[in-house]
Amino acid sequence: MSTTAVDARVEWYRRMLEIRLFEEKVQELFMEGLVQGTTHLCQGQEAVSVGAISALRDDDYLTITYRGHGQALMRGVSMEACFAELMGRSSGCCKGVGGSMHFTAVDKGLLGAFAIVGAGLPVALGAAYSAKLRGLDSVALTFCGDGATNIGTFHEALNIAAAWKVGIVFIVENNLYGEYTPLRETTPLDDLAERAKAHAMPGVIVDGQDVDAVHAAVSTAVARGRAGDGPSLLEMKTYRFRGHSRTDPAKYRPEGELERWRERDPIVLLGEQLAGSGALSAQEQTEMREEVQIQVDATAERAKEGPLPTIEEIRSYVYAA
Amino acid sequence: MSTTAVDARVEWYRRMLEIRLFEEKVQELFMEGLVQGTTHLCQGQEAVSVGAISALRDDDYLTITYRGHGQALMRGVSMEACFAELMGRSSGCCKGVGGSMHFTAVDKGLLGAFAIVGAGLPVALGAAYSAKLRGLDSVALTFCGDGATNIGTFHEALNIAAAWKVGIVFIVENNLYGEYTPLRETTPLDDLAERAKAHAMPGVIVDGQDVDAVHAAVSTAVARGRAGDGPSLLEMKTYRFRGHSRTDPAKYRPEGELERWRERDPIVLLGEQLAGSGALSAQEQTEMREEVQIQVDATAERAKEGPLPTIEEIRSYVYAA
Amino acid sequence: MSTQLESETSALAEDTVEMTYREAVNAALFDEMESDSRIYLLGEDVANDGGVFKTNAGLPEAFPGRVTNTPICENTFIGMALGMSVTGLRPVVEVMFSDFLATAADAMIEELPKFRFMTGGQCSVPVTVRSIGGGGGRFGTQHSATGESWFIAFPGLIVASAGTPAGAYGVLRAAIRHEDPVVFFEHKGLYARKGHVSRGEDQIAEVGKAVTLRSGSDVTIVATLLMADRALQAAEELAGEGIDAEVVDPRWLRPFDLPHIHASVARTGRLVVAEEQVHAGGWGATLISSLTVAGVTFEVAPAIVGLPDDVLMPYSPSLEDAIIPSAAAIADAVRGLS
Amino acid sequence: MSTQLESETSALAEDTVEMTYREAVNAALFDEMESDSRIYLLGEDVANDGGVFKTNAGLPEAFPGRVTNTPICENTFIGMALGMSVTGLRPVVEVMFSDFLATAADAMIEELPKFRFMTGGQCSVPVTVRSIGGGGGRFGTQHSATGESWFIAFPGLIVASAGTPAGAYGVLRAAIRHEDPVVFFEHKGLYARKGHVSRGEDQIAEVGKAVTLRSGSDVTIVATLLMADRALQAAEELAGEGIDAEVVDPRWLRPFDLPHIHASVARTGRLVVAEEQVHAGGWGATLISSLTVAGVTFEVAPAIVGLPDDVLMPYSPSLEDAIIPSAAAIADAVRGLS
Ligand SMILES: Cc1ncc(C[n+]2csc(CCOP(=O)(O)OP(=O)(O)O)c2C)c(N)n1
Ligand SMILES: Cc1ncc(C[n+]2csc(CCOP(=O)(O)OP(=O)(O)O)c2C)c(N)n1
Ligand SMILES: [Mg+2]
Ligand SMILES: [Mg+2]
Repeated sequence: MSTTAVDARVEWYRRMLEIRLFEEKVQELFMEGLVQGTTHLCQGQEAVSVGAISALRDDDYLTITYRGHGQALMRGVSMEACFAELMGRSSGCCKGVGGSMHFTAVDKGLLGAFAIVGAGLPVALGAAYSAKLRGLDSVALTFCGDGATNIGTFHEALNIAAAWKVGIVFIVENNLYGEYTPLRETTPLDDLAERAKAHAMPGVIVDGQDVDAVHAAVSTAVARGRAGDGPSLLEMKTYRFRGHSRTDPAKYRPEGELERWRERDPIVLLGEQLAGSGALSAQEQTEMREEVQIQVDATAERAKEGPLPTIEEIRSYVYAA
Repeated sequence: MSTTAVDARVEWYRRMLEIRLFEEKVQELFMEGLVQGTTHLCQGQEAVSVGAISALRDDDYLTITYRGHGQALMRGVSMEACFAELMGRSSGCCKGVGGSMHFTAVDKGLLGAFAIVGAGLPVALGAAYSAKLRGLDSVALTFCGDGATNIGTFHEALNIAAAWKVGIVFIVENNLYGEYTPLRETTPLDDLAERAKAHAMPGVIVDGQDVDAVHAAVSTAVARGRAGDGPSLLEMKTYRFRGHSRTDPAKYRPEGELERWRERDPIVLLGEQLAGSGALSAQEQTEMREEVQIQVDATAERAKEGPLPTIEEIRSYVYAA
Repeated sequence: MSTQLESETSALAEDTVEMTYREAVNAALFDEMESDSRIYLLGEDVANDGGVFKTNAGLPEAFPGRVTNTPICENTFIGMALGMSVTGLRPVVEVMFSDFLATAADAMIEELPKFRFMTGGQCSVPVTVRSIGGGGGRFGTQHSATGESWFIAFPGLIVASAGTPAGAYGVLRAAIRHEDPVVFFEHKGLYARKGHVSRGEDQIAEVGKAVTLRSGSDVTIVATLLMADRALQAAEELAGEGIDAEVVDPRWLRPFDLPHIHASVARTGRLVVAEEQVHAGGWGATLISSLTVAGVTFEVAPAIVGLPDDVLMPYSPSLEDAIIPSAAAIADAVRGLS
Repeated sequence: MSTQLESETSALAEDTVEMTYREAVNAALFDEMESDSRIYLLGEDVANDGGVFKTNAGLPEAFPGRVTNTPICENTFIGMALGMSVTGLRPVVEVMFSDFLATAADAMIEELPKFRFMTGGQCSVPVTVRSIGGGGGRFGTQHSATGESWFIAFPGLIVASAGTPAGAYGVLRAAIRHEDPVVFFEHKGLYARKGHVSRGEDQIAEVGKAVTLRSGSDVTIVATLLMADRALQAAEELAGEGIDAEVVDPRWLRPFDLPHIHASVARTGRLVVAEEQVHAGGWGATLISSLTVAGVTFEVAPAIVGLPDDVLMPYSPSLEDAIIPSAAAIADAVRGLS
């Protein structure tokens, strides 16, 4: 593996840590009442965000979901703006009006986080199609959950993408549950990559806990899209370590399931590899975690100081004209 | 082939003729202004209606679309009630308020014809699921077009049917066009039976011009549903001889396409077989056609005499309570 | 019955007990399911842990096989309910957040209300859609609509709501028993609210009938859902100032009980509408317009307290609170009349 | 330009010519597409043979690659338009029958109007949705809604319509140029209607401004779409009886030009609303309520002519005609005021 590749993986390790510790902090802030309403955290799924988004160019597009904090961070939304958003500050990435479910950075090609299941897919499709119409080779990435593959817009979007050879990569984070309901109760198959067959596009099963595998699969799909060869569907097998949202204790998990998946913690897996190859020793990993923790804590503190939005401010967000 | 089978096929021949001549008459009445608004005729697709619905029991269910005249006739809705409906009479099968797109006979298990693409699938699914909940082995058949496989409810319904092993048969009448747009412009595959793979159910391509093939395939799928083994998707390759609706001249057809399909006229195909086997000679076929034509003409005349609904009458259809 | 929710109240069945709005919903579902085996519950996560809002606690255990988790596809599972209803069942569908009714709008607008009509009255469509809406929960722009007026323009449908626990019990039972499709709105901000509820058949509300939650002679406040609750608080506040407010919860938004409110306004001469929605297109506007067209002339122009028309629901907690009418805002509107 | 529709009028560009409402729509699309290469048309069958209602004749030829037939999936292609609009394009989407807006309601209610707001104003969403509605065509219960008031309760959206060919031209161009999402309602019963239309930039309507189609001093008739056309006929009829009716087409239903109508009513003292929709939840109810809340007191109660609340649109031609307000019904309502 080349030095750059090694460096990139050390960087990925740091980014996964940032996401992990960010989300843990969010949970804390939620318990303290500083983050209100709801949160949908992504601990356990960090390799998907990091591996996938590292495969994009700056002029590519993406849409995410309410469970998109990791993706927003990885796309370069500042952590302070994220914390501030969660605390309803006008220094937040959506000026405090969006909250946990709507992290967006149009200037970074992050064209929305949607709280309606499936709603992000058409938007990403439109962005990718727009690139095609404008003669650009930008592609779009869109993230959704396993449960979202049961809603109409999922199939509607895949259909158009394939019929018109749009450069888009559909990423399904299959974390085995839609809210409290296991996939198998609502869905007749375990491998959602199969759904690509209904739309004549490649469907690939990817180990979502292995950041290298994610990166490789997404890179291939992105290259395909960029070359004008059309869309791909990638199913990331993954797991969320926390409940669905807020304080969900996730009592619906069968015994031992969480523990088995914790053994496949993407941060631990990459850490072992990096330690093994000597790229980042266990000691260095501990130090990095401490550093990131300090950064996270300090950033959260700073974010708390952000100003609250005024009603006049937010009125101006309703209409542009 | 047994005598019963031969008899059944002669009967099918008559039923296809009835549908054909009914639809031709509707076109005439439309040109005369006696049928108004719109019509979506099914000439060329008769074998699907006849082959499929002959595989049902009386206590089974079905839903159809705005192009469902043939299916309603085949299910036993009286031809007079159909004509009367098209002429807005209260003797119509929907009391003259439904019109061409909504032929329904709840007492015959025909649970609606829908003018919204895809809307009939969930309703049929609900009926089949209801049978399952009530411990009955009734199944449901639902018809839709190729274009309807691109709308969300199609996939949503297939997904639930498969996840819960509901006894339903999804029939796609692939007549190559959604309105004026050829399938290939909007859809990335030619064989829509492939779409079954997204929902882990059998998907079967059927020659929709061959009433025997249709009957056999639907019978198998119905048996599967009745046995509790779940849904099937059947793609009927077929063609409409008329335009999409009303006076559409169907200029979008490539040259020769209509002529090629006319060679596969389902009535002619079955007629040749029946003549060949001696079950119904060419002469008898001509006589039968004349008989049916007389019946159709006379029925249309009678239907014209039906009373017009009053506003008081139709008010009572809005609410049951 | 084994659930905690129920055991709290079962001893007092047929008597008035104090229970939360959530418990009242649960009780209505329980009592209806017990009285009619054709009732089935459907919706996302409805059978898990009481459902997302815990309104269904104990039901899956009490009625095995009759509470089913659906995939995420609101339009299809409501369409399914239609198919179930015309084949002898009486489905009750939960739509977790009212905003998701938009996803299901074809079923809600084109299918449920029209099916009976366009088939020439061949059957009835006894489907109940329960939908949970409302702001104040910091759920942000896509999870805070009450949705209560989204479907008032569709003949064929019944639109219902409840502003109190007793209303939740009585109206929901009436909705489930009704032969026509009903969409019943609950407010998530009311679930923890307590009130006196009597259980039993005789507590089933009459379809289309408004209720006067508090009698008064000086002004009529018409309010639904959370606003009904706040209107009652406002009335208390005003009582201290010698203003005697009548509070009416219309409950049914289609059909709407115009005579009830007309009579009240005829007595009080003054009207305030409190609604957690913008004025445009709502039942409040429809009410005031209906009265005006009917020739009612107000000595003092009626007032509307509602969501601002120039902003959407923000996440930011302080602004969310500022935007949703408070009891004080309702009281102020009453004071502003004179 | 090679199409017949256009060649009829191109010689007279910038001058007033007679054209149909359909031609006016076509001209607006043509002129906008010509002036801005970021505009793309999307919808079912839009590129075939002029589209289902022939409004797009000549556009695919004049603007190759900019008119595209979509699959049948309204919700997704409107969501796509959102994605196109935030990446530099200006999509114009056709929804063939307004009833299909229900299928697309998530995009229409939750996404288009909310996107800018919930991202904190990061971008604008210049999407135009053209939707063709209205009865009289014998299309039955699921193809006859005007839909004009379905979205008036959603801040973030602009709702527009046109009752005349000139309105169709000017309002549609304004909609396409607008930075916010607009849903523009056309009426299929008006497509063949002729009227005087001037083309050109200076004919682009002002967003939010009602127009007085006919001045009068005795009564104000406010009407949209086909009803605006019939209101004009009613006014002619009434003129013969010495009643001088003013006819206002509000055109924009969100934002609504209350001052314009308020001023008219202040002059005439009488108001009739004519709308092809039920009263509940409509712009008519909202208008009358707004006036009442603003303190307008009517000497004579205003009247509403609209669709009956106790029936849906039937196929049966005689009953369809009976249900949709005629010019005579509008005139009768005016007569009934005095
Ligand atoms: C249309 C719609 N229906 C229901 C919901 C409520 N809801 C939010 S998240 C969720 C589960 C989604 O599951 P999945 O797609 O697997 O994503 P995950 O949450 O597991 O990441 C549901 C049902 C919603 N937001 N939108
Ligand atoms: C939701 C919706 N969108 C659009 C239409 C208009 N429409 C009616 S039929 C049709 C084409 C359907 O094609 P297909 O499913 O292949 O059926 P076919 O008409 O060929 O039998 C369309 C687009 C509709 N009725 N409903
Ligand atoms: Mg999931
Ligand atoms: Mg077709």
